[in-house]
Amino acid sequence: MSTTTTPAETGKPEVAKPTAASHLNAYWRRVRGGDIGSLPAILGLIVLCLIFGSARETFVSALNFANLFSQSAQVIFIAMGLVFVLLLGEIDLSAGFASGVCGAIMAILLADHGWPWWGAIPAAMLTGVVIGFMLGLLVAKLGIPSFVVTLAAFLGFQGVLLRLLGGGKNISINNSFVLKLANSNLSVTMSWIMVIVAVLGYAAVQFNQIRSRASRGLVTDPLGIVLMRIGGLAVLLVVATAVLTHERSINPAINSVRGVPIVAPIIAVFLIIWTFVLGRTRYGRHVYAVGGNSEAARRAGIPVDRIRISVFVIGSFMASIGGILIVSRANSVDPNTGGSNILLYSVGAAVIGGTSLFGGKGKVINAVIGGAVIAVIDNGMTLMGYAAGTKYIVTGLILLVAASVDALSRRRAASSGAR
Amino acid sequence: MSTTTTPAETGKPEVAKPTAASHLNAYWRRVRGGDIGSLPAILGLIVLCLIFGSARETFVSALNFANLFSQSAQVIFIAMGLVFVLLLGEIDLSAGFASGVCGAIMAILLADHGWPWWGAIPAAMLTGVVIGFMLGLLVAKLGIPSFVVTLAAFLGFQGVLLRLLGGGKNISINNSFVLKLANSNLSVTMSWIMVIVAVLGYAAVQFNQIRSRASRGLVTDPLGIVLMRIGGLAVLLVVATAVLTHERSINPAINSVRGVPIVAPIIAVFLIIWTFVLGRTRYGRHVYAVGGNSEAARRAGIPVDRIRISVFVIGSFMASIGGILIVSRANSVDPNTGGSNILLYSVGAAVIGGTSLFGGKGKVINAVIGGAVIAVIDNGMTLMGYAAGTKYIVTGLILLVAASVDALSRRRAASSGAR
Amino acid sequence: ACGDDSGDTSTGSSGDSSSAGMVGVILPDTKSSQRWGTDDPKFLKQAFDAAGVQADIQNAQGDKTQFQTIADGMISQGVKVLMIVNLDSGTGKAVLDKAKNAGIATIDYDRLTLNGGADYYVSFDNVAVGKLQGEGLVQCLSDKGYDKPVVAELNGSPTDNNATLFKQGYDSVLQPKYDSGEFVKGPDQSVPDWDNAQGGTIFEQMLTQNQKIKGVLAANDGLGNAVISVLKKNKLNGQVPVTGQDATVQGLQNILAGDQCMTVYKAIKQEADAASELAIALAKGEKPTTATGTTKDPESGKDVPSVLLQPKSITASTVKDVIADGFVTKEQVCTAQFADACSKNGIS
Amino acid sequence: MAATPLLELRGVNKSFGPVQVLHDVGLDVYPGEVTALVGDNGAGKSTMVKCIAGIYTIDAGTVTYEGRKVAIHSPRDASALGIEVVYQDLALCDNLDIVQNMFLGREKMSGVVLDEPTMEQMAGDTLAGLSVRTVKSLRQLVASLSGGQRQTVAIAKAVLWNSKVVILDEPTAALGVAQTAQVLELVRRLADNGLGVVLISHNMNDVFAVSDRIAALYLGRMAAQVKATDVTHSQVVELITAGRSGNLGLPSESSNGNGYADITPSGDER
Amino acid sequence: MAATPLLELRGVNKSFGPVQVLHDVGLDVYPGEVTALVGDNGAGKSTMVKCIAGIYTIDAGTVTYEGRKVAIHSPRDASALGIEVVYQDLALCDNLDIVQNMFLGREKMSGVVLDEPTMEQMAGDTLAGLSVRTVKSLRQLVASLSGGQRQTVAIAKAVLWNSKVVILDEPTAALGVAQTAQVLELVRRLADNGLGVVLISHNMNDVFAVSDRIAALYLGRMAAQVKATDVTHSQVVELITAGRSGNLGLPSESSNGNGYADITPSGDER
Ligand SMILES: Nc1ncnc2c1ncn2[C@@H]1O[C@H](COP(=O)(O)OP(=O)(O)OP(=O)(O)O)[C@@H](O)[C@H]1O
Ligand SMILES: Nc1ncnc2c1ncn2[C@@H]1O[C@H](COP(=O)(O)OP(=O)(O)OP(=O)(O)O)[C@@H](O)[C@H]1O
Ligand SMILES: [Mg+2]
Ligand SMILES: [Mg+2]
Repeated sequence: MSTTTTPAETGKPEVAKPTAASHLNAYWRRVRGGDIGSLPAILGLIVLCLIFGSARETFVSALNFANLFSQSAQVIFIAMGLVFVLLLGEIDLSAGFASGVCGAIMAILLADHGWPWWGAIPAAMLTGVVIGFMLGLLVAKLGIPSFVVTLAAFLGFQGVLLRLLGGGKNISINNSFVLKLANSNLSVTMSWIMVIVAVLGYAAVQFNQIRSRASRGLVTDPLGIVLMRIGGLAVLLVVATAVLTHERSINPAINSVRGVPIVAPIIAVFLIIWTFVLGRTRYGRHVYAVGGNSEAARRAGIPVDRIRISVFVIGSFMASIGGILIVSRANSVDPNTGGSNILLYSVGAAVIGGTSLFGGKGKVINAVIGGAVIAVIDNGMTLMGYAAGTKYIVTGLILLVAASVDALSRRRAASSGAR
Repeated sequence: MSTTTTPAETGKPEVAKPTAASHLNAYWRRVRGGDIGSLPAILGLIVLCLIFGSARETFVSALNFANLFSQSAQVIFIAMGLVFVLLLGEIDLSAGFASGVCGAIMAILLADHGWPWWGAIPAAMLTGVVIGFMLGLLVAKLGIPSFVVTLAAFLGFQGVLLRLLGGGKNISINNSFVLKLANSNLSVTMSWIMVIVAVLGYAAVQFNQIRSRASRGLVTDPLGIVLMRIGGLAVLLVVATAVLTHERSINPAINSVRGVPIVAPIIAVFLIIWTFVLGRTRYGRHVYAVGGNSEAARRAGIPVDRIRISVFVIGSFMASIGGILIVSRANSVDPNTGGSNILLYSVGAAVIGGTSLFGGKGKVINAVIGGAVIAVIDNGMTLMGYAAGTKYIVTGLILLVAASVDALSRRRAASSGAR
Repeated sequence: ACGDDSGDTSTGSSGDSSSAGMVGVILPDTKSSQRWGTDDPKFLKQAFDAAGVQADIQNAQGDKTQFQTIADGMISQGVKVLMIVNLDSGTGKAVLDKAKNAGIATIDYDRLTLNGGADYYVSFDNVAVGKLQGEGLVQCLSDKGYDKPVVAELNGSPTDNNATLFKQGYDSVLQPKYDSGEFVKGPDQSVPDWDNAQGGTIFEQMLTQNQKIKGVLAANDGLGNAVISVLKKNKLNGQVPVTGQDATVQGLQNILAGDQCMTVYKAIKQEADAASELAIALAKGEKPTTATGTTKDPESGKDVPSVLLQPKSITASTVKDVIADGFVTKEQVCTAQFADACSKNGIS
Repeated sequence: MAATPLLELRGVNKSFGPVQVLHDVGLDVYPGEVTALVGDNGAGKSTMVKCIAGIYTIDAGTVTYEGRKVAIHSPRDASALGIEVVYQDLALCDNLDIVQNMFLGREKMSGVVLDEPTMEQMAGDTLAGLSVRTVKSLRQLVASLSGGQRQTVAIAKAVLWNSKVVILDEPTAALGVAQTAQVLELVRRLADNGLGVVLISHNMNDVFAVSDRIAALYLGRMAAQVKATDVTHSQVVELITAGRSGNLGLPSESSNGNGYADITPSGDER
Repeated sequence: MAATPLLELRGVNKSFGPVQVLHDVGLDVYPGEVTALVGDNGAGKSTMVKCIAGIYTIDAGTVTYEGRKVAIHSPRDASALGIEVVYQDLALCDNLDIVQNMFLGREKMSGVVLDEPTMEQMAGDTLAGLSVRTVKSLRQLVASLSGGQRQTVAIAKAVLWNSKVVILDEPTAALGVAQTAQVLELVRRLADNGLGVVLISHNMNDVFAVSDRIAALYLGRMAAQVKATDVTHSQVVELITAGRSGNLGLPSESSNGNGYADITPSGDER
């Protein structure tokens, strides 16, 4: 959207219609000038894949690629929700155990009360919403720092989870719908239909935007660039889907494993929804505004408290979906579901992707990319088969390397003056 | 230091000499006006003690009071270090495991290499300093967000600890000096000498300050107030020491347990040192400045990067002392030393005490008071004898109550206009 | 405010009503096994209640700082007997020393505190548990008739000393097989915090890396279930034997379904009863008579008077023993889905 | 112009903790007129504006708007009444661009979607009217704007709306010569369109150039509210610096000493 | 006064990513003289100041100080050379009080301990000279100060030191009538004491009141550097708004179109 201006008699900042070349040029300048978005994180991701790929062949197999989706799902979902919370400069330490509690509620309703999945899943999501609402209320209305509120909730939910599970039992689920969520794949046909829908949808949105801007005489991106973007997406999706629709069963004689994992479109749907909400709706604009300068937002008449509550609701809601998927993946729930490093990994995912802990800066896609970085490290590291101690150390080092790629490129940009 | 002004011919903000009454009055106004310091946290602490004291008699016993010191030591030390890190708006997630690593190094040097305590303890502290320096370097010079650096370090140190302990064994120590640190008491005589030194020292500092201000014709606190402060401290210390020098052994026939726990003066010494550093030295001033507005600090010629590195050094150094004490208390080190909730509790301690996560606001005493709040909750909760799940929930709720006292009193203050 | 679960026995200060002193019990965590959260508190409380002895049963949640804080609290409350399941020997010793200084009788429950000098020791042999797991896996693999099967090991938490002991046990069985070439050693990784979710990821990666895995030694039922969920995803469940431990409902069901090969049942009630019997006697100021065996503390070399119990290996055909023991109920295990399997295995 | 004020403050008090900043302050804003609010640094002008805007709650006093007593608890209430404010501390979101800042809180929508093209167009038109010539792009983050450019964005933001009262707190402080002229012209135009305008400025030339009434605040007290045509330049300066000028202004210096000595500011020289 | 400039900029260029803000700018600051730097909003004045102060690194060009070529990489370097700056965006630490801010980076010490009494005294004396009358206490946090009070603190902070060059970026923008007079007097006094002073202001009266030389920046280019006595008020305004005035200023409007069209700001009307 950065446009160039030419002198105009009206004194109004008017703009020349850029060409594809000038646009690319401007993009490059922008990249060099510091407006780099998630580029460094993607770069880091590529570096990681090269490292692991050269160390272990299996890393680049279709099976392993498919594994990545379900392995990263919980962290990605929690991180997507955390992006909203972080955008306001708040933190939610309880997201991990909140996802555990929601997962447990679903499991209990399914297993012990015989609810159908279409009752249990919404109940789990509702639990997430209620949790978020309570947290938000405490933060926004009582003014307790979110770190403290969610630290208390972190402890509390851990206890709730233990009590729900009767002191420490594991509860198995066997509802086939729920089990499929994290463990099954779309059929090959469905996979390709999804790809087509996605590409066409993206194209429609892009062209619509151009049309509406052009009709007002505003600067539009040159057609070439738009086509390149659409083409890029198409190529990416087609290659990924081609890989994923290959047979990757360990035991092809017994069963066939093909198609895009179901979690992939679920992630995509939420990514699209939240990106839309943040980028194109009034609510999203207000979230950024409150995060950037809450006093300015208040003066602009934005209901700051309500926004604050809402981000916690979104955070916990997304955590609940993460919980549903993790329970689906594990076929069971235990008192440590959502514990361990899940929380730190989720916040880390959002931050690595470029979300600021101080609010006002971040995108939902960051969480997905950051989650992918974390999942790739985890995935690759377990393939390496190091001893526990070494594994921790190498994981830490690799995380640092991935983050330095990001930091150094941003720093380079910053030295050009942008702050 | 808030002074009142009277019109003066010079146009210079001159000031009337306040009386004790006007000073108390001004203090009360300041409290109501929002400048409340750690008052709410202390209030929360008192509320907690009343709750637990009425629920369990043992809570108010001398033995339990003495227990509190060694129970809270590690969290307090890590939190004291974190105050510096938080003052800059940074975070150190690795402080917990850093303390574990330092403790392990001391234990290994003592147990496996037969070093004397006066070699092993400095070695552990040095490790802390080196760790902090590395973290600080990565944050300040590469510009990686501290959350990511210390998340990587959190993982890495966990691995280092595992490797140091040969994959998971525990190392017991039996150096009597080190064991005494967290487990023994000062003799009764020493206890009283300490009290006298503390009170006289405080009085000397107070009077010296008055003298030097008065000699320049600047406003001084009225003598009455100063005497009240000194008296207050003296009463507090004398009562506490009287309680602690009582026999509190369960089985006095077998052994006698009396005197102030050794950790108490250690905490006090560091509290005094760091309070002095933050409040009275150039370095401390610069820490606040960088935390408040790092750009303004840079423009004022403050070496921002060096300050940034230094706070991580202090943070890890204090963590190393926490580690030494925790190893002393446990008589051993294991791969989970410094893990679990230590980190969240430490950050929580600093934040509950009134340190801001956004930098620029906080005092070392906050960490001590916040650590005391956390320790009292922990201590009291274990006396209640709840089941695991319930205990987590109640702990969370009590933490929330303690924090609300704080938040509500600050909020009341804020509504009067101070922001 | 404290009318919860096990907590309500410890109201008021000690020794005001009954002649017996109070007993303090510290359990280690709620993650390494479900027994600490559910079974032990239940059985211990039953036993103490029956004897009219006050007991304060608490769980340290895997945090050794907590562990010590709880011990401090119990000592200041004036317990007469302290029974601990240590998190590690160092902390355990610190606590035992403190207790002894206060003249409190001490019992090591389930885990021996090395060089701790507890008065009594009640336990299953953890190395023996590992051995049973190893032997169970060998049996299942030979039943399947696999030739040179690749065996993956999914160990417990690297920071848990018990996990090390289990591993010692099963490696003592498996290592000779690897050495003889009968089995092929596959990937071998530890699962931080006994975290099932991480266990699932780790096994998924093991399988991706080494698709020929034919047997899995999972250290407990939770990890076993995580392994099975990955196997199910790849439709390999039932073909790859998986071990477990603790005889949880989940584990038993997996066994009945044929997805898990065996679990190790530690008759927790027996262990709890034996321990509480000791404690009750000590609390009443009597000298216990049940501790007939001894265990040699490998560090101090001292013999600790002990009650030692034997773990049992459980397969589909012996699930009924666990139910008969009252450790789990038939209703819990034989839900609609497993009804057939139950009747087939003689559970009525 | 009109006989009844659009906005009327009476007996407003405001303290920050122990510090009382406004003492029984009154102010009348008439439709179609520019009321200049003047006063020394720290006199309480900005505080007064923030009280009207609902950013601070007043401790005592009444606010009457179009004849009705109103209670303004938040900026939302103020803008619902039709009061727009340009704050001295500009209150822009540095992480948003110019267009986003200008429409903050009142985004144009088409359905549930933000109508970016419309907003961009409107923002461009409004800025064009304020002699902004050095802005490279309307999609530039306000963080990268120069002081004057930020100021212009804040002004443009406030005048975009159909409000009835516009309050501008030192709007021209950072502006260049041409831009200042444009803003003063705009201020006049707003008043001529029937709005009530309050202009805070330290520049007497600007004040006399556009204002109909002048209200002078002295150490938190309203020294005088007079017609601009009734006073001279130097009289206003005297009101600002001394609180009184001839028979205008606060009764006597002594009022500054009674009981308020500990809370009112120091120094009464000049 | 003196023939050789104290500070001399030649061919300074500065870009922010794709946006070039300064084009081959030169500037001379003479000791004992006040050089006024004027220019429209967004012309690049503050950017130039920040380049001198070492906040931004320059892309090209040389800085000569007392005849030596110097490289200023950080504000530390600048203050080591004796250059003090009052920034337009004041850069105060809101969490510190007035005294603490004024001595930031150059605290008075007695031993290792901060010498608070001395600092408090010196701060009080300096502020007294700047007509600050409404500050309640020197120990007030700057966050609670009014706009003008903050400005005064920033100015006081810069003039406390024995520097050789003082640069003030719109120091009087937020100040009242009396305070402005005091600051202008101070500026003159500094120059009379032999310092080189650079004053940025949009107020032509102020500029002509105190300055010896005037440098006019137009869209990132130095339009002219002239003696204040050689130009008229309206000539300077023309330089600011059009970049040229008669034979003064940039060669021709066309220069604005060649090759720089995509980076220089839009709008050349008026
Ligand atoms: N939050 C606050 N807490 C304490 N005092 C405050 C606060 N805000 C303002 N003040 C004090 O109130 C007085 C009036 O401030 P205000 O900002 O209203 O002045 P002003 O008239 O706008 O001055 P200026 O012309 O400099 O902008 C000042 O003395 C200031 O120090
Ligand atoms: N960090 C930055 N990134 C991009 N552009 C910038 C940045 N900083 C300043 N600019 C642009 O550079 C130009 C000059 O800004 P500068 O602040 O130097 O102007 P100025 O002459 O001080 O104006 P004013 O009188 O309004 O203070 C402006 O157009 C501004 O938008
Ligand atoms: Mg103001
Ligand atoms: Mg400027």
